[in-house]
Amino acid sequence: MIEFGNLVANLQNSLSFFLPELVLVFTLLLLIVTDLIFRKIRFINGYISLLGFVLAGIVLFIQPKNLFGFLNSFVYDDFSFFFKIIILLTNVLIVLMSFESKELMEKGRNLGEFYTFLVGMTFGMFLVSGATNLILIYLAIETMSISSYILAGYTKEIRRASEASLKYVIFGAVSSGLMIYGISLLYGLTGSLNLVEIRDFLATNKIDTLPFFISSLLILAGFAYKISAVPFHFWTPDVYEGAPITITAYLSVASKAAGFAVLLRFLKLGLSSPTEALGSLWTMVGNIDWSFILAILATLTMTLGNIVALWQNNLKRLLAYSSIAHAGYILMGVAVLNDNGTASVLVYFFMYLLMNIGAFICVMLVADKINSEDIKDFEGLGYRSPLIAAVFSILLFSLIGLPPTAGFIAKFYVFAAVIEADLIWLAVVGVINSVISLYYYVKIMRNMFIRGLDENKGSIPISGLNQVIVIILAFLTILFGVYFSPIINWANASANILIWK
Amino acid sequence: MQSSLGFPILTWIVFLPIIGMLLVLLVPLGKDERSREVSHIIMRWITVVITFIQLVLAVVIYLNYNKSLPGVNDVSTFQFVERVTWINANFPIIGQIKIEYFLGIDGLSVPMVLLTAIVCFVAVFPSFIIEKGVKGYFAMYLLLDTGMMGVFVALDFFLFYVFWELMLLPMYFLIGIWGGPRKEYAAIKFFIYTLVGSVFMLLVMIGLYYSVGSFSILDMMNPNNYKPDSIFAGMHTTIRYIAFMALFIGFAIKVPSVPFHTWLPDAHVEAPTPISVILAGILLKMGTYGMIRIAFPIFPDAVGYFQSLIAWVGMISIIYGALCALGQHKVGQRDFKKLIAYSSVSHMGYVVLGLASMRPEGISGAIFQMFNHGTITSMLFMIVGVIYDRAHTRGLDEFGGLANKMPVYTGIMMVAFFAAIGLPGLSGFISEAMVFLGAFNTYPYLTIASGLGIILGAAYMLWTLQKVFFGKLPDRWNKPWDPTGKKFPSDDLIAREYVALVPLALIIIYLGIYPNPMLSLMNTSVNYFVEFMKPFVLIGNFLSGM
Amino acid sequence: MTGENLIIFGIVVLLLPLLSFVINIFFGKKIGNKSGIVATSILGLVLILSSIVFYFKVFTSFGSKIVHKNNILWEFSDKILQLKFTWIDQQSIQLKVGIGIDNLAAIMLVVVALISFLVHLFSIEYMAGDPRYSRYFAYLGLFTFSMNGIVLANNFLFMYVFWELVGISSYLLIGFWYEKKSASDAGKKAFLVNRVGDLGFFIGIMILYFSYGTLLFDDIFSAIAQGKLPFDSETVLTLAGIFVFCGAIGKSAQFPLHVWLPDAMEGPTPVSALIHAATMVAAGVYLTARVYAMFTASALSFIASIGAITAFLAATIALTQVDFKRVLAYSTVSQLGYMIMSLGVGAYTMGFFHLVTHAWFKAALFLGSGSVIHAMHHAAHHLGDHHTDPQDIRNMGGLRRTMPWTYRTFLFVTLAICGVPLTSGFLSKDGILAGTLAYAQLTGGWHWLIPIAGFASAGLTAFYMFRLLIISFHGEPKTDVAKHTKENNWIILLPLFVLSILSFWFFYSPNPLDAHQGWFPKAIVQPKSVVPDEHQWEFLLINGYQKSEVAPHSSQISHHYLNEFEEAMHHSHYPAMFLSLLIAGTGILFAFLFYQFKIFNPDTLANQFSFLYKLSFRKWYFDEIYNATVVAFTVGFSKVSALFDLKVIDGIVNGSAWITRHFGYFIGHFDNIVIDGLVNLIANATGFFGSIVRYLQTGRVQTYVAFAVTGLVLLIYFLL
Amino acid sequence: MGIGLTHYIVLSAILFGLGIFAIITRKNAVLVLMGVELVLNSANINFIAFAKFNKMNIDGHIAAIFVIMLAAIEVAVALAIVLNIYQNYKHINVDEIDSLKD
Repeated sequence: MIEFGNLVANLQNSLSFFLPELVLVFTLLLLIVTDLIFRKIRFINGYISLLGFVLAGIVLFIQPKNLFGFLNSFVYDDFSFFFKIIILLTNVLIVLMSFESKELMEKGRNLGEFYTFLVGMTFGMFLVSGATNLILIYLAIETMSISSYILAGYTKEIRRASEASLKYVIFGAVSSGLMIYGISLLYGLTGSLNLVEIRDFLATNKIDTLPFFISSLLILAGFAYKISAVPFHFWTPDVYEGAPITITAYLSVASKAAGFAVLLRFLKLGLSSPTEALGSLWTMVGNIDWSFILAILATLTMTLGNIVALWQNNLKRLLAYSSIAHAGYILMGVAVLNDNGTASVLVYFFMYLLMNIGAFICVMLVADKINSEDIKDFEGLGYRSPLIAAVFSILLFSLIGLPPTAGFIAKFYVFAAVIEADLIWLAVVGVINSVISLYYYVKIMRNMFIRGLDENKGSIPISGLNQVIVIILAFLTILFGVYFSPIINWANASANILIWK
Repeated sequence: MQSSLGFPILTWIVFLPIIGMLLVLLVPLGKDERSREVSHIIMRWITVVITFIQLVLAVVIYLNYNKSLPGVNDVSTFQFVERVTWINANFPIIGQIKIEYFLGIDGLSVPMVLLTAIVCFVAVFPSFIIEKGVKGYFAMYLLLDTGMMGVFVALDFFLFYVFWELMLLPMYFLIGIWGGPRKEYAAIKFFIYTLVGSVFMLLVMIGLYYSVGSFSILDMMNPNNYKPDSIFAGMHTTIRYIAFMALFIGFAIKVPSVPFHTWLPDAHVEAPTPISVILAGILLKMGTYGMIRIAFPIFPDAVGYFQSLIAWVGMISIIYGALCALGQHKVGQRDFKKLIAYSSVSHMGYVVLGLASMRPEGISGAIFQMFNHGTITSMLFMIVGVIYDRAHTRGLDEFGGLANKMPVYTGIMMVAFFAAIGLPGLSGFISEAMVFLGAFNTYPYLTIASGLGIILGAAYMLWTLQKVFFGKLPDRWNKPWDPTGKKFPSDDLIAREYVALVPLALIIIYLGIYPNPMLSLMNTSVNYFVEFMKPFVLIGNFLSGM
Repeated sequence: MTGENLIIFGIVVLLLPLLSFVINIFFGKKIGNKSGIVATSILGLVLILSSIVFYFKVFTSFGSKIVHKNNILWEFSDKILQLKFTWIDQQSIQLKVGIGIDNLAAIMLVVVALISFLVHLFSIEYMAGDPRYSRYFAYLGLFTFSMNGIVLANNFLFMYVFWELVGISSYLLIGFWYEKKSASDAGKKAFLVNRVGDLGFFIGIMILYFSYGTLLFDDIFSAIAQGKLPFDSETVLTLAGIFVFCGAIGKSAQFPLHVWLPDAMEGPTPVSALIHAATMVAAGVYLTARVYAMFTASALSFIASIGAITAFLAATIALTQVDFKRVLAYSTVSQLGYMIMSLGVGAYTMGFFHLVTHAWFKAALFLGSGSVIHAMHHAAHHLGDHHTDPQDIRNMGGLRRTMPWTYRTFLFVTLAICGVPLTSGFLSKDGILAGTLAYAQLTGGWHWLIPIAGFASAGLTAFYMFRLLIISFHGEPKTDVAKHTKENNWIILLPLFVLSILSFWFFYSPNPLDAHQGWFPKAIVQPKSVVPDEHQWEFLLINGYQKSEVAPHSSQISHHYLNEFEEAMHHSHYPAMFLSLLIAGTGILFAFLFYQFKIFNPDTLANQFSFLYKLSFRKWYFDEIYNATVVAFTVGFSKVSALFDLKVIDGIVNGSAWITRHFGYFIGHFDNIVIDGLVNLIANATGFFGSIVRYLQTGRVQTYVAFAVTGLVLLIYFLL
Repeated sequence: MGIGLTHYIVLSAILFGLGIFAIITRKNAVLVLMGVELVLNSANINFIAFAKFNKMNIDGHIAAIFVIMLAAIEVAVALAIVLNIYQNYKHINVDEIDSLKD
């Protein structure tokens, strides 16, 4: 029984590293107000939210690090810092993207709530990336999910959007249901909801495997749904296709990031023993071969993503499957179950952020002009809009993972981690998959450059701002392909997940 | 040892084309026909100038190269070395990952550098025929140039891999956009085959890094650098054999050796002439170069173990490639270019055979053959290109009697053809003879069998000669190629074709009569290489029970 | 005249024809129809120089000394003057090459130079008005250059290099009129058939290089002499010898590679003269003589048998040919058989002697035929008759009157080839036959077949040569083309005179019945075999009588013979002479009976022995057999493998076709990313699975939930 | 013996199963959502039961309260979406809304 005094004290010094979240909350409230006041001025909310994100970012840097708080149910460490930065970067790009998105900028649509929910979702993700208590994890995931349900269906007069949101909400509800059920079981087994306590309990006491396995797998189901890993990927293609492209991009990066953050933290804090002797090597508690299970999941995920992507003709859908595949690659890094893998996951996410958002932006810019997301209609793009086509193909090469692009570095470090852990077979599966992925990525390039050169459809105008954005993204993709030490070092520094003694 | 010259010449020779690419991209495309034509001319000449400077640099390297230093696995005897830390990042567990920007050349790579410079220069002139998307074409062309040159000078495995993959993109587009009817198919096929080969190379590379703790190819060659109980530690372990095979197949796809060769005919048939020239002239060499630079010296034990297998691969490639070339007269589209493509398979087989011999003569011969095949096949493809540009067909059956219509052309062609069938006095003969002399020591029977390749080679070449150049000229070709006389002033060769073909012909004849300049380049390194390999190879042979 | 100068002369002789080639190939257009004159005068110079070389080498002697200046090594001895230098100089591979002049080379140089010169001269008239006039002389130059290279080479490398060059220049000349399919075919055939021989030659070279690390004749021979055998086995040495001899089989058109020579007729007639008399076919014999020292007994008997077979075979074929030049062609093959046979049996001197004498009269025969064909051609042209084949002897007849000088020279050289006394042919041929007899005596057994073949073909030669002569020159003109033929001008006739005169005996030996009294046997001495004694005929051992106690026949050897064989040969000299005269005489007689006096009718005979006739007429079906077997196999195999490549490796056609049929629907989607072959298969499979998996994506969220939950259960089930 | 922990767990398991079953089988979106409610409440039962019987801290109770609250929010949002669906499709039959698929 904690009595009230120290509770308050705890709360106070916890708030000292809860500032970014608070910033986001205030931004959110502010947005509601401004939305009520300036209905006419469309962009103001966008700029306010941008401001909020930037502010949150600044606060992230200045506030103290590596602390537990809120009765050890929340932590702020290098690990969550990395993910929060990624999430914020994604947000900024998404907001910029939203300014250009035709479907959002339609007449008479009020964008106030859009940004409000964006901020709300961000808040949820921040919590997710820091939560160390199963209940908090559950709440945080629900916070981001519920906002995302709404965002997915934000363009509500469009049928496919509303369909997407329905599917999303039902599937999400189910998997969160599974998750909470699993949590309840785990609570029953270990008598605690705090990851650290759970681990200690598992480390000391002997519990029979089956219920423990079932419960933890049910919890993993919740995460798997966030990172759209097999078999909880089914919602991904439909929702990605249906949702506004901005949101698709957002889901494909940010919420995946949050999902992986919590997954890793769960594994490290909840299921691996705290022995510092081994340093960055994890020793899992409970007699279950998590590494193998995760490797299987990774294999299934990337293979499925790739072989189904071969068949897609709708670019959004294709990218959806490709994002599933990438989740698979990242899972390889998780399956290694040591800081090495964690670091490789971080690296991957940073590179993935650049190339995937970039790809979505390219698709959006073109699709809005030609009113189609069909690959066929991208034929001859190389001549109608050389710049976009060039940038797009750079990003695609990065997604394939060919040097000298960021994508190669990302894959390189994942494979490095995997081989280091002697999971050679997994590495082989990985490279074979990246060969398969070549087919469909190249298919896009083929349509842009090799096909449809003859019929002259006239060029596609692209506004200056967009040109700058995509060029920057492409440039970064190349830059981090040839000079990547800073990213690696940063990931290395952020790789160790804070353990509470 | 720092470059004996004042400036980092290798960096220049590698990245000069990138500068050229940027220049080409900066050239504004005019609105109307006239100004567009002008800008096209500018781009062409930018490329000519850039590749020419590159050629000059290559010659400078050749002149300043010290033939007495072996190189191979000894960094102190590499030349024009440039070595700076490129990436130096920490990573959990693994610790510091250090990647170097490490360039340098020795006797194994100098001929290739020369070859690349030469072929890239001459191949620009056939490119003048390109009318569509000129800017993109030359940009890609120069990017490709950088990639290839980089492969031949990189001594850091990571860097090597980056350059190796860097070529894929331009090559894909060059075949895919400017290619023939089935270009899509050919381009993707090339892409897939090469990628399949290289991804496994990636894994082996990572494994080697863990075992050695450095990406330097030279460090990987030294057994003492291998950490105990690391994955590739020790010698003659199964995992090392597997890794070697992964590398070997990766390179064999590029060579291409039977049975990994099927991408080649398609790629060649579809690619535009200059790209075929580069493909056959340089890209194929990267396969064999990779073997001798990476696969063999890093896994010498495995070489010993698989030596006879490699020799077999070479022999089969020789015979099979020649038979397929001969068969082009009978089946398929009877395509002139396809025939040459298969002849490449056959001729690269000699290289593999020579490498397998593990004898100084054989390996010198192999490298020399790489160079000669580079020049000879480049000529052959340009020769095909010449009639294709005029007649817009490559059917072997559709020609005849060209000797009367185009005597000079026929003369030059004969040099290339006779060089290709190994006529003494032309460079092809010496390299093939050396390969045979070397291989005969190790594999007498395989070598004698490969000898059939000589006869078959003569057969399909003479057959082609007869079909295309002798006999009666079909009536459809009786009128001049280009009645307007604008594109082809004369029925025979035109200026830029002379510029492309004559230098190669001279090189072929010169090296045929006096090969020492080229041989002495590689001589020291080759002997050193063989000596270095010998002990491991012997044990390997013993283990494989041959 | 110092040795250096002599060698310099030799080099000049070697290079001048190359000069003529260069001039004519690059400036041929400029100098136009002067090029004939230019080339001929260059060759005249060559002739003079080589005669000088010949004279000084054969009739004067140079002291033996060794000079070594700026890494060129000059070696002089009474036998040979040579220089050596290193061509490829690496640690890895060191190839010493050089040129050497011994009597063999000196004599050969003159033969080549003279015939080549005469052919040039002849061609000025013969080829006049040809569109590629200068090209023709360029090729002639190249040809002569390559042949001189072979003659002067003192190492296998040069030998092989020029060997191939001879091949290529013959290819160019035989296929000179490449508008004619038959011509370019013939060229191709010649080159390919030779390539087969060359492969053997090259293998031989590889064996030797592998064993001795050098390609100089001297070094190799001395190494063998020291008892160092390749692979330490005498069998391999024999094999090496036979492999090297394969080159000769190819170039000298020996059985079974003789098929190219008759087709080589497609080239211009002077070229045929050049090929048949001096350059190409001589090369094989010359090579055999050159490396004679390294042949073991078994290798020699192999060579002898090949020669005998060829001689007989060709003679039988020549009996029935109707194409003027074909008859001569087969007679060449037959005569080459003689030479090879004679080398094989050990009558080294006589074999080479025959090469020389044969060179003159065969050149004369061909140029004669050229003259005839030229005349026929002009006549036909004059009459505007384009049907009569100017080469078919059945269209000739009676040319004796219209072309008297051609007839006379032709008659004389025909006598020479038949081996009638007072001709050079008699001397050499008689010597060879004597040699075969001696050989048979000394070895016995089946070896008797060799002299039998020899004598038989001597008779046949006499018969078919006179058949040719009578049908074409005697009797009444069979066509009015033949009637209107005219004698050619002096440019054509001069070579004929020169060559026929050279076929008189007195150039070689004061005694028209015995060559051994002439200068030739003294100039050309059988080289001392380097093969260990136990692996060679003991009767060929120089001064064999020293081991007379072991040698069976050596009891009564008198000492002025080189070896036992020499003696036996001497003894069998007169028997051989009478026998050969008898047989030749009969041959000639029968020829007259058949064709002049028509006492017997050849056609009825042909009908009676129609099988034999066909066999001979169709050249023993060699071409047919080869086309049916070797060629068909190669081409078929190539077709197969090309198809294989096109379809199987590059298709796994059945595989992908099967898949395509079965999963046509999926493939339909798939085509645009289909990769073929094995990859194709994998890709299809991948795509197939993909298409299966994507059917889980039904679009109904509830099914998704169901699948997800099932998946979860399965995971729990399997992973636990 | 009275009602023990086992009974509760079995009950919750049954509820859970029923919930999943409902979600998978019901046509009507609202009924599907009720299935979700069942799942969530089965979890609640677990929480309470464990908290009660295992003599544990109050986390279980707190968790239950949170879950109830979240369930309410979730249903609110979900119903809004279903409403939107109704406007677009004029029906809320989940299994007929399948335009997005492969």
